[in-house]
Amino acid sequence: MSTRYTGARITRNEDPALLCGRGLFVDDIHLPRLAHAAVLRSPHAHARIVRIDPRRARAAPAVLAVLTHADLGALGGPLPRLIPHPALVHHKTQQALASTTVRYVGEAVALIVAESRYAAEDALDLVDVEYAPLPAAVRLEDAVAPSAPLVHEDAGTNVCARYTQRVGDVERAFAGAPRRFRDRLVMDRGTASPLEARGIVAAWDPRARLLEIWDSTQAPIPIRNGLAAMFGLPQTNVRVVAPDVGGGFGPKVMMFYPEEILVPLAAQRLGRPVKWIEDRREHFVATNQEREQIHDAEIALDETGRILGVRTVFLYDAGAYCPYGLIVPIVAGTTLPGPYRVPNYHCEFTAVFTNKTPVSPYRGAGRPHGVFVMERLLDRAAHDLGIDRAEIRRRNLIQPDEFPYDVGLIYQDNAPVQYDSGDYPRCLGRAAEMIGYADWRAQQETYRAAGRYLGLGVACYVEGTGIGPYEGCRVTVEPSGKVFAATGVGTQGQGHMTAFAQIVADHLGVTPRDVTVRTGDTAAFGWGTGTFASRAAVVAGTAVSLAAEAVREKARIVAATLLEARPDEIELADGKVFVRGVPSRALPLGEVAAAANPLRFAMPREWESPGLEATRYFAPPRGTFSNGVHACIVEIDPETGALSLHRYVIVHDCGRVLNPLIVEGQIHGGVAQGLGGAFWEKLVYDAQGQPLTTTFMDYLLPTAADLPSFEVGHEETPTPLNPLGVKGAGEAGVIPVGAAIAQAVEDALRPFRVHITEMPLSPSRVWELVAGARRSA
Amino acid sequence: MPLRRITLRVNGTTYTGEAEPRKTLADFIREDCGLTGTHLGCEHGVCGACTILMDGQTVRSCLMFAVQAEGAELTTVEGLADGDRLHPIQQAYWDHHALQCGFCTPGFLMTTVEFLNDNPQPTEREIREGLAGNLCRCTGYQNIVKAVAAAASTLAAASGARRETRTAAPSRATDVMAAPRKTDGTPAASQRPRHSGKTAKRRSGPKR
Amino acid sequence: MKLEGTNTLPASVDTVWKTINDPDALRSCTPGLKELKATGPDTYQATLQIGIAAVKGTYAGTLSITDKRAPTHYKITLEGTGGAGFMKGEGSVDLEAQGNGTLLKWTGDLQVGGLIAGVGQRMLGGVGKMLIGQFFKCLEERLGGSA
Amino acid sequence: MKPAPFEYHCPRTVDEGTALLAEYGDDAKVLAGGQSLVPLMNMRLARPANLIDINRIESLAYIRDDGRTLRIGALTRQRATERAPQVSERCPLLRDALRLVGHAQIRNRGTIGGSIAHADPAAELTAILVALDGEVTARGPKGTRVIAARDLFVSYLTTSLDPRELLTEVCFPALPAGAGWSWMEIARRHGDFALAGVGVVLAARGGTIATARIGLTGVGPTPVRPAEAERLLAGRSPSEDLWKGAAEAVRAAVTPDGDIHASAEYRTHVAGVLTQRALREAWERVREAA
Repeated sequence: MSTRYTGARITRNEDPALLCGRGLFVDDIHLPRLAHAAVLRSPHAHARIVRIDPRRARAAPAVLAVLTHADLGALGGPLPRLIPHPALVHHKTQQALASTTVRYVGEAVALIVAESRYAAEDALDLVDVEYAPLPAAVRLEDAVAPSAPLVHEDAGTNVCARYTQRVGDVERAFAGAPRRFRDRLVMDRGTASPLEARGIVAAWDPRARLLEIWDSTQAPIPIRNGLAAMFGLPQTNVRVVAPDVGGGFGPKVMMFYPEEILVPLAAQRLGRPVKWIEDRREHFVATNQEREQIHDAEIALDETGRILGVRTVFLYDAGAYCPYGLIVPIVAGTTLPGPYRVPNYHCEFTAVFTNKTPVSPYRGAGRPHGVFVMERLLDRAAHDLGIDRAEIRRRNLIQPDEFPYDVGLIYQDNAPVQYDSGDYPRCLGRAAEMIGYADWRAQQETYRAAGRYLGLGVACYVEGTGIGPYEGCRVTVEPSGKVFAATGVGTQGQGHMTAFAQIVADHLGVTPRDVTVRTGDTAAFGWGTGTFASRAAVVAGTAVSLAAEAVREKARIVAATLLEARPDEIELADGKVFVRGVPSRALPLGEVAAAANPLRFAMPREWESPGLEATRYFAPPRGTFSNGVHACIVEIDPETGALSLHRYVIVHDCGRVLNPLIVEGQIHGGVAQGLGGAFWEKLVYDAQGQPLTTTFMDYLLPTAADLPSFEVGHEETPTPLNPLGVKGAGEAGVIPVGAAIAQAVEDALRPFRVHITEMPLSPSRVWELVAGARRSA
Repeated sequence: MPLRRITLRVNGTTYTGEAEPRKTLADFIREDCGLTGTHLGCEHGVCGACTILMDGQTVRSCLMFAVQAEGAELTTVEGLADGDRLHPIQQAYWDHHALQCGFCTPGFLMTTVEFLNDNPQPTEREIREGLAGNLCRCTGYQNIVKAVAAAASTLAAASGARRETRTAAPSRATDVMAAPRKTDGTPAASQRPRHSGKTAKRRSGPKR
Repeated sequence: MKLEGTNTLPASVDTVWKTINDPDALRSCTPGLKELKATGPDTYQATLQIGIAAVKGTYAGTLSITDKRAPTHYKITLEGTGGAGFMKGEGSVDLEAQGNGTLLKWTGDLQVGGLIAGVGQRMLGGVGKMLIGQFFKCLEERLGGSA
Repeated sequence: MKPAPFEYHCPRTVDEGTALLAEYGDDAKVLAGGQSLVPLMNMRLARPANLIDINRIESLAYIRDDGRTLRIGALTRQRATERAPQVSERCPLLRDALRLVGHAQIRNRGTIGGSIAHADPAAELTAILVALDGEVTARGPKGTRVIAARDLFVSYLTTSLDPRELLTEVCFPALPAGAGWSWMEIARRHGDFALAGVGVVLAARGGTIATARIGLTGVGPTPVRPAEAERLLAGRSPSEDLWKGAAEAVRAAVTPDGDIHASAEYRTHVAGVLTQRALREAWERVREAA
């Protein structure tokens, strides 16, 4: 294949429609007789439902239906469990509507359908629910105490899982270690908050027995499969479309959120299409959250700073239910060793139920936690051993000649954590060079002399990406010469319509603008799992390449017949199919496609199937590992704790880059979310489990004025695990940000000897730390 | 609640509809005018996704009631392009990959229109502060900032060229808007057959 | 949210004790109290309209006085539920003679839930303090009058 | 997140407006810019039975400069005010603070009267009105009355305006000739409510401070005017120690609440820090003017 387009900076196919307001987001779907739904949610973190009386609401004007648990029948049971794990003793999932107990503020209690969203919200006040409040398990550490209120009575404990992974002999390593450092590291709650919250439109056609769903989800196919089973319909009679999706970042891959069952059910019962759009306040309580972990971590080194062993014992807040299993803590634990040689490692976590919104992966999915812990430990060691921060990292990096490198752990996909390729020292070197590490101390001193407190931070990470099980793609050349590619992964802004088109274009000798990519419509392609774990480009991208390749071979065979040549003499370029060296013997690609689908006469046997079309699947043996280094310079005003970000440098290696424009965009966005989680974004719950941050006035997404320009350097070490050599890049940006910022703030405040062990920070908190340090000094 | 008759102009086209007084302007534009390019990201005036121009000035359409816009002249994202010809600001956003999921984009575009009217040659700092009233969760803002800077130079060149060929120089508010104004009477909405909902009566009117 | 304070009241411990047990005093001094119906000894059904400016909510609930140790101590509990959410206030009051006046020490734990807690955090603490302050100021005035 | 139903009223004149307020009073809410009220209504925290939209009372949108005072009609938009040459000339403090009120989209709608009547404890304008000894004019059933800033702000979101009164005009005294000014605040993000903010005006006589005016926001239920700090500055010649002393006096004068964004201790401390920096900047401006 030519590489004319793959790897090139190409602007996106999807943009013109989005720029002109012609995107199609779920809330833009308007169908005749559309009814609107609102969800009544628990105001209590933990309560028994004594009584629900929907009569007043049902009688209200413009109200079409009110569903409570009593109306759900077979659909009233616990929602499906995703990704079971042997260590997961209590795999609790919620009901579509709570029956006897609510376990977090925001848990769905009733669904109201009315002529307008306004009328539906009017009726929320009219559902009479009597709650008997119960004590709530709120703080993670309190929830594990034996005396803690039980989130799930029948479990008899708030511990839903304990899981340990070990490498080498940690006890021996620590026993013999000359130097050991221990820290308690805390990461608080955060949420993805895509600008488009969740939303669903469902329509039921009783004649065709067709259930059509438009769902702002990252995984339409599993939703389709699940709904077909629940509603007793053939999968072909359920169509789930993830149209334009306004950001996902993880929480939109959940099978199932209650509304994904309630809205189709209401549509079927009413015989009218029903729309439910999650408003922002709902999003802050009803969409999964993440990031809450408390690590008790220790590192053992020799005098030269060589790592002898690392151990972490941590608490993971699962929230009130754990539909998504143990993915987040497992990813945290397996990401922690990062690019360093850690001969002995002990990772043990306790997953804990609390009366808070359930937790499932958010961009990074535990990786930021693991990296924060490892990098904080190294910073502490470097400081106390008097070794330079970058130097202690250099001394422990896995070397380029050590690949494949087996870390000795089992990853979220149940395959061994085996780093496939990379050049870690090179990335660290380049980041140090870009940020000007060599003469930083001198610069810092001149600032200090002027009474300004600037600090530099540098942090490394390795990211497992591109896991299976599989994705597929069907590529079709139409008689018009236009090419269509359909795949099962959904798209939430990652540019699949362009990156995949670039791959197809190179195989078929057309331009990316000639290639239309369809994603997220089960009617267009029905096999696949979804967009998560930085896997679309790796897994679906490879399937796209294989399918396009097959179509090219088919085109050669067909054209060979038409042009009276041997297939191996046929080439594809500029939308034409021609005999090598004889450009005059050429046919437009579209004509070959038309000829490949004859109306009369015999079809040559070697054509095998009609048309220029092929479907291929790719199932990687295991994930491929990207890596990178972030370096930043911050300034802190010790009097107000105000932080300003002066520079932010990213060097990253995601193997072969399909489109630098898109990859850089992914990195920028990830870093911005990381910075949000480091200094602005924090979900706060009070002692009773009441969420105090349910608006954008209190949950603070960083704005353009708060962020710096990012400087990105690409390193490309192709992976041997797929023919494109690509690794995932979607989550990379967010992963080491907390670690880099913590180190930079610490560096800026070195004169005060401030030690950062928590994320996120805030001006108020930074000032407290400085004031505290001043007092104890 | 009794319905109220509301008549307003969007992108040069007159729309008449009936709505409760409590219906927000954003919902009226989306549901009654069928212009779904204006998005709702928070409905409490922080995210800026619903930003439109009202009589040439940006407003959060989620913080106004449709009845308040009676007789107003509105511009939404659908009114920026000239048929298939993108507005220079839209083109700059495309060229610089200033959007990913595209949900916040319409709000950013409308904010950029007013911002560049007020400040045709902004510094990066000014751009960042000018965009601080709009939230984006995908791009980290960097490419949006680039796009706004690029659009500034394109527009400066364009308006310079226009002034020479103009007898009367129009007000700044219309200046940027003038470039992409449609010449035919078809409103952007009619290019959206997908939208089959009840829409307000539409009367094609003369351009501003 | 935990709150506490002290007030010096110009009346004897016994007078103060009488006043803070007098339904009329409670009725007129509890901010936003629209209705107070006795449902038993020291237990009342209450309707409150609490809020500031445009942010008003009507709460239906109960007010009860427990573990009385006349004339120096009791606990007062106020619970209410309304459209804007629910609230539960628990306070203890201790009286202490101070010259010919009385030192009133109070501690309160105010729990607010639902909508108002989710979006009102910026002012909730302050407003809570303000309302309780109004309650005791009112008592003070009543006693000032009667002292 | 959709508002509850309400009766909509759209008066064209102040008389119509006051008549409606007289009729609906307690069950009515005045809608000016709506940038604070409508979010509360969308969340259904505010459910007024009647909404009186004064946006079409054109006679309430004006800025008049009588030399000593800027008389600003209640409906004048914040954006128009911040851009008005008279405001830059007479009261640059007001201009500088307005630029930190929300964002352009907010200020395009937000009004001067609305911000004052809403009395948010973290608002910029309220602190400035108090610092400058400004006043407001209100029209109600009992006629027109003028309320001094010091008598206007009662508590969180609460003013001494009667529910039947319509705020019609806000008066900001012009800064003395040659005076230096400064507005400083710290917020979590650009455009957010201030965690603490301070406005300072220094009038000079020769090398010394004739009078000092200080107004603080975000550090209590109402804007704070730290009399002790002002007294301490008056008649003294400027120095870092003087600024420090004033900062301490300010810290003693404020009683902020803590919230999830900043503790009370932090707000108290920062109120002092900002005061010190604002005084420094204000005095530099005095020197530049001289």
